[in-house]
Amino acid sequence: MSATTHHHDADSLAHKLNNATGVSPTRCYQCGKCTAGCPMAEEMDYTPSHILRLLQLGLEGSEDRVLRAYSPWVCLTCEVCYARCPQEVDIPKMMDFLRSESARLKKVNPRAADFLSFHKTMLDSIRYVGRLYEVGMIMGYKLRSWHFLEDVLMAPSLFFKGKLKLFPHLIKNRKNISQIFKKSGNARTEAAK
Amino acid sequence: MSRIGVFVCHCGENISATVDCAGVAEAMSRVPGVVHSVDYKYMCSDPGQTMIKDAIKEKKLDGVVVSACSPHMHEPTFRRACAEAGLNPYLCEMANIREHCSWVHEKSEATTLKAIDLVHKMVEKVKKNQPLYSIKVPVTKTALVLGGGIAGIQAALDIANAGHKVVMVERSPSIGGHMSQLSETFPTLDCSQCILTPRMVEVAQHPNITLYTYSELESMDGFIGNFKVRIRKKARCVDEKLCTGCGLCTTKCPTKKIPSEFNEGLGMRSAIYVPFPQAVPNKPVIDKTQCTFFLKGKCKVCEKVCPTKAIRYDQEDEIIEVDIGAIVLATGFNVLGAEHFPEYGYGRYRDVIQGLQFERIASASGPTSGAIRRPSDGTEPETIVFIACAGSRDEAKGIPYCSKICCMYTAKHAMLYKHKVHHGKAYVFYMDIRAGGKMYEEFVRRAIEEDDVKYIRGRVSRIYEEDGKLIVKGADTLLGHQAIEIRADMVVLASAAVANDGAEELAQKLHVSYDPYHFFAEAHPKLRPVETNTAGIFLAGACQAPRDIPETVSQASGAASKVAALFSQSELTREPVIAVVNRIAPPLYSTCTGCALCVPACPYQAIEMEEIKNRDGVVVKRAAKINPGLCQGCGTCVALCRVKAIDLQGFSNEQVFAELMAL
Amino acid sequence: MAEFEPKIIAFVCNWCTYTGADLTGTSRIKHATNVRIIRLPCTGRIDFMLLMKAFARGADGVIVSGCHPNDCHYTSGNFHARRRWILFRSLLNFMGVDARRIIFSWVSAAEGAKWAEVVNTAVKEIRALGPYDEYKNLAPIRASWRTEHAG
Amino acid sequence: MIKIAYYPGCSLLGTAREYDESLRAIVKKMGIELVDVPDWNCCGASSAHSLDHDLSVALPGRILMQAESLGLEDLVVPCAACYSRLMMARHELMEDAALKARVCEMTGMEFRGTVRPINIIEFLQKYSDTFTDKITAPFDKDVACYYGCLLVRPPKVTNFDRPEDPRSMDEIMSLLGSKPVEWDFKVECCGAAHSITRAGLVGKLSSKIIGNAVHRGAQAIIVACPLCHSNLDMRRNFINKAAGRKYDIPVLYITEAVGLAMGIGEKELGLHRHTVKVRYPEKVKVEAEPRPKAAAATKPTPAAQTEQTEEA
Amino acid sequence: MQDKIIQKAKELLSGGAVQVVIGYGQGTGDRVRAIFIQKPEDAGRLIMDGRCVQNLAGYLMKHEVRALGRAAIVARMPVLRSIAQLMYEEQFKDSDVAVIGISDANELVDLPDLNALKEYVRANPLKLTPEEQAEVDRLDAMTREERWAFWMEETSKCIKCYACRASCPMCYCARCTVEVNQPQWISVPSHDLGNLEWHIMRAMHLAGRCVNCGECTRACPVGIPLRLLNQRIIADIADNFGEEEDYALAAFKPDDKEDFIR
Repeated sequence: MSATTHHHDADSLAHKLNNATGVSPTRCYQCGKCTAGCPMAEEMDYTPSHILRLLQLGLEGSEDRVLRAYSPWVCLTCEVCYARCPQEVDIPKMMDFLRSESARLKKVNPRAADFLSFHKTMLDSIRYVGRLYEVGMIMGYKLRSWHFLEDVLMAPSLFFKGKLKLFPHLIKNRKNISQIFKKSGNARTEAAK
Repeated sequence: MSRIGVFVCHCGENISATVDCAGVAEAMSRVPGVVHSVDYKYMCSDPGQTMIKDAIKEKKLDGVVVSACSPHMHEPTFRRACAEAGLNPYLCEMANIREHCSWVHEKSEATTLKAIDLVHKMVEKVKKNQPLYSIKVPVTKTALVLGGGIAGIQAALDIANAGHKVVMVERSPSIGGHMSQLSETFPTLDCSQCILTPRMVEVAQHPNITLYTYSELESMDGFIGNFKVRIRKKARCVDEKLCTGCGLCTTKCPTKKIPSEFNEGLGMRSAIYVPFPQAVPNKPVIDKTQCTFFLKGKCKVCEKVCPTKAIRYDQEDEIIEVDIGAIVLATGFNVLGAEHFPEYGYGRYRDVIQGLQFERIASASGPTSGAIRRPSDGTEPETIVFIACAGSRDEAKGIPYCSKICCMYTAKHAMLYKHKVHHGKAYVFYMDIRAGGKMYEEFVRRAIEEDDVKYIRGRVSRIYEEDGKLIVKGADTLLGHQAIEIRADMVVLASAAVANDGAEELAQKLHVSYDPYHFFAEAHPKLRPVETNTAGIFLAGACQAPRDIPETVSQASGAASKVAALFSQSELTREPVIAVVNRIAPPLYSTCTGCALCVPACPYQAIEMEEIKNRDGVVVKRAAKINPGLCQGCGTCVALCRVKAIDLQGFSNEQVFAELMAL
Repeated sequence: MAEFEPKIIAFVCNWCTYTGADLTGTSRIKHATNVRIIRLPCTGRIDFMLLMKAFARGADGVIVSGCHPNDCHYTSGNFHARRRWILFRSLLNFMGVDARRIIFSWVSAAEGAKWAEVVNTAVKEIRALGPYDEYKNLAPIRASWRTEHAG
Repeated sequence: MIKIAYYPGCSLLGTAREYDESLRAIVKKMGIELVDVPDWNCCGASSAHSLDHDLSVALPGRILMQAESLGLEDLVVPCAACYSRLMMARHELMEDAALKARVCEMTGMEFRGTVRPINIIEFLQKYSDTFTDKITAPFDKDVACYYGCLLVRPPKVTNFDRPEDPRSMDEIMSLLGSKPVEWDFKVECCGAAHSITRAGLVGKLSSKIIGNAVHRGAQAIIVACPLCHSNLDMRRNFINKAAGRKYDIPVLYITEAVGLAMGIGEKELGLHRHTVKVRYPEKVKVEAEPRPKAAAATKPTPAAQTEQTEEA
Repeated sequence: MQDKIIQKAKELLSGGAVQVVIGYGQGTGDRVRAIFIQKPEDAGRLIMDGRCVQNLAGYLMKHEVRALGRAAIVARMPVLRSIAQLMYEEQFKDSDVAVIGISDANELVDLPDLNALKEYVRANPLKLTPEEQAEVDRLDAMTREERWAFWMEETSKCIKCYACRASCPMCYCARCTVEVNQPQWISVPSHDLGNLEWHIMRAMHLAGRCVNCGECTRACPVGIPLRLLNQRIIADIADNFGEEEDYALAAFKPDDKEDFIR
């Protein structure tokens, strides 16, 4: 992979993507098969092949468009694009990178704010509980995103079916988990420097 | 003591500007064994060459070193001059003091000293040179053409018309190949069978061509001009001499529902069958895997109805041995199988077909007599989608290359559809349109402009069925990378052209190299496109790489002209730069130990083990022997041989050692 | 004191590197004069004994060069050669012979500039390593004819 | 008694309780003991990989390392999302030595790679002998086997079945006496990742899946993933809204189907916890033409309409 | 073990399957030497114990031994390997030799024919023992200059007696290159250059063929650890080319390592 990137602009987003994940946008020859099969294509502002094209060009402003795009957040990581890509470009991995990169640079698309809060809430739940605490998480998310009425209607029925627990399952070695979070966070800040 | 002449060339000022040529000549005159050393402005000129010739005669030279330009430039010139003066040409060597010295260094003492070294080492080499004689190999003037498609047909006819014998071997029961399956051909839209059938007949009737259909190559031995091949003629179960091709047996055969290979599974054939009405030879063959008699031991309807009593259930495969001088490989290609397109449902949805199937549907001789009908219910498709690059340019499917022919035949398919279904809608999903070729681009434009075929730039991700329609999920990358859906009645995949089944095995039989996709490899991609790395074996058509008909035919004629050139002489002459295993006096006979480790190392399979017998005919040892017809002179075996029993003529151990020791 | 001028002997194949070096010439790319080329048909022909003998002849460095993989005129001579070199290089190194003094390269017929670079780099590197006295001192080496008779 | 390591994952403790219950019920009858991974944590799906790559490997990495302490090779992971994350983490840890070093540092544990996650289908395939002989009440329904995204993709990582047209679940259902229908949305995405954030979108995607299954005559949809189940079952109101019609086809975990076939009670299998009541619609005669089996169709079968011999 | 060998030898000789059995017998003093049993009643002289390490395969190549008729040979692993390699080098046919195989675990191995032998050798690929590897590694860990000094000291002892060659079953060439004088590849005198060249050549000519029996080292009258050179190459072959080829230098992979090539 590194051989293909010898002559690339080291500052470009494409290059950073390649460095961090091994995914090389130059591999894409713009056939559009990813876009054709993407279940979320209609929802996206830039479809997967479009994002790859913007990364390939790396023109002024185009990288910013990618970082501020809504698409990475609406991506389902269903992996259809990658499974069918003739050039084997790992688009889901690229989307992961774009999400974390735009969160890091505080360029998250305003429409995607609720996705970010969802992920943050969920990770918080894992960080402090060790496991996903569905009630806490849903409530937390709904509070963060001001969507709290949406699902509340469903909660009582789930509760009666025994599917919602009012108290979280705590794991024993929560210190270990928080250590993982801390170290990973440190590594990320390091890498960002 | 040697009598060597050294001739230092100034090359105008090309050498003399930085090298003291007179100084070099003077220095050389002091080397033991050098009896003549001169410098001159243009050694390659007529007077220069005359100078060398005269010196050879006057000074009775037994070795010549011309120190001038690269041997790649003028070695043949000077060797010819030596030969004209009566000196064995292989006693002439060149010292490269231009490209490797004067042109790459400034004028300095060091440059002249380097030139002296370069000339001196060649002087020392020449002292060890031996006279060599070009190798003469007899030529059997019969060509073997493997494959009876358009490539094989063209090559066979060209060779036969040049007056040489041809043996043609075709795997299936009839010649004709894929071209006989085609409906019409781009860019002229002339009927494929109309132009091909006369050629097929010509092959069958040509006095110089012997045709073996339903036959395969069993084995090949030997080398250029002297191949021995064994052909397996599979049992047809029909006596071809008695059979008149009346076709009664095929009509009466009770087993009729076998998918026809010729119609790509879209029509049926019987167990005893002729692949298609224009088949050559027009003699049936029994498919033993389907015939009731072979499966259950009874039936024999064909035998009963045959008016000439030509049916032979007990016929066995026959092995035919032929001496051959040259081989043309024309075994063609295949299309990528259904298992590669699960996302398109090919093999699952009956109305998703591939290009060759569409050819049969569009062909007047096809299962629908040329009417465009869906295979599932026989209705006329109102909307048809063509998918180019189905498998091609798809590294994930293992085919990163472009299949080359699909752009054109897809345009043709869309056009044929529109000509037959005027109100229908035709869409083509493509990535790039590759229409390089005479009248090709114009043809594609016609499809778009005159026939209103909608070209969509993007690939299809998936096809599924909904309410009897095929939902084609594609993308239009020109429309802001939009995903689009087309509800189609039929989908045609331009599936990738791939190497034929068994290509690898055949290549190994013939010692021909092949590329990672199992297409046969040419000797040089630009300058020797119809030759293989095995001398005497040539390539024609799509067995080398995907090709269209015009290219195939030109390449076939090219291969044929190579064969004709080879056959134009009764002996062929080769450079004697080949490896030789020494033979010496008893009791050793050869220093070869017979370890045979050189055998697998030879890139040309030129080494075999030979039994050495004494005068009484008793085998005293086994030693390697290099076939001078096959050896190309790379010297890999020489470096590998522990006992130095193999040496390379022209670059012998003694020669190279002497060169090295002179430095 | 004049700079040490290493003696470097190059064993090259006829079809790629020799022709590449021809191109260096036709392109007039100037480079150091230290290298003497011995032409062989193919890298497959390059006996390890020749490399060994080059040092015995007083070479300070050796260049071995041929066609890039898959470009061999004889299809696979360079592949065989490469295997031989892997083992030979390791053996020499194991015996304490200075394997840095053997420089292996692939130079195609189109790489005239690369050949000049290979030569210049080799000269620079071998010059830095100094004369290979260790090997030369193993046995007396007869001076070449040229050093005795032509300066 | 066969012992197998078990990673239930968070969903199986909550919204997918019946998946856990039915699995535990059937293994008891199959004579297999599930050993829970000690002190297991959440795998981080689907948020960790969205924001922090190292974390997305470290969380499942910890699970694998914890599981290694059990000394068992197979680790059954019923949740497809967890399975995907574990496979992905394992794949990356095996391929990338630097990442492995970082992750080991983060977790303070060692990764040896001795544990191999298997999904529920692989588990049932491997141990099919232990339930086929106990089938007392064949599950004789026409079923649509829904694989979703994460069991088969990305093929390089999961290396499971045929990614575009998987058959393994269909084969298991056939063993139970069901007739798997040929349908078109086996591996289409239901939109699980957005179940909470964009429930409307999920309804749209899932309605197509349910619609096709019903159209092809299925009486039940069989799933092997808690996310697929919650979308197709719990989110049925969104689906019906998107489709503009009411679907009442039940969605069953494959473990529930196995349990039913083995004669285990509905309550024990947790069927009462479903949002859509488990009642099977009547068998429908599908108007769609019979299609040839994909596996056998390397050469398309010729159509009757075009049948003819050479002479015709 | 010894009894089983004697029993097997008796069977082979009395049944006429072979005319001679090559094995170990009592030599002078406490030493064992190769013996050639031609009568069943002499089979009792065969010995098998820890002293029996000599690679007997070389005898199979001797005209004198071949003249005795079909031979059976007592063969430990190195002998089996030698036979397999010699067979690949077309020096034997199945009809020439029978083996009384002994595994590394000191068990009799039933190898009815040379094909079985080949399979057996293939199933037990040549690998250095950890101790052997450690010794190679020890030298590798030295600086180049130290290694040079080490080998200079060792090879300076060489008297060019060629006992290493004579004892090696793979050194059967009719005329060794050291005796070729047109051109003179190897300097004749046993000075430092001639010694070094001889040992480089010997090691290279055994590359991919050496069975690591250690006969060369045992034979060397001045105690040069010759087999280390062969072991370095054995390890290199295993590391770089894998084990599937019969002769590594007559084969190649397009992606063989080339990090040292510019």
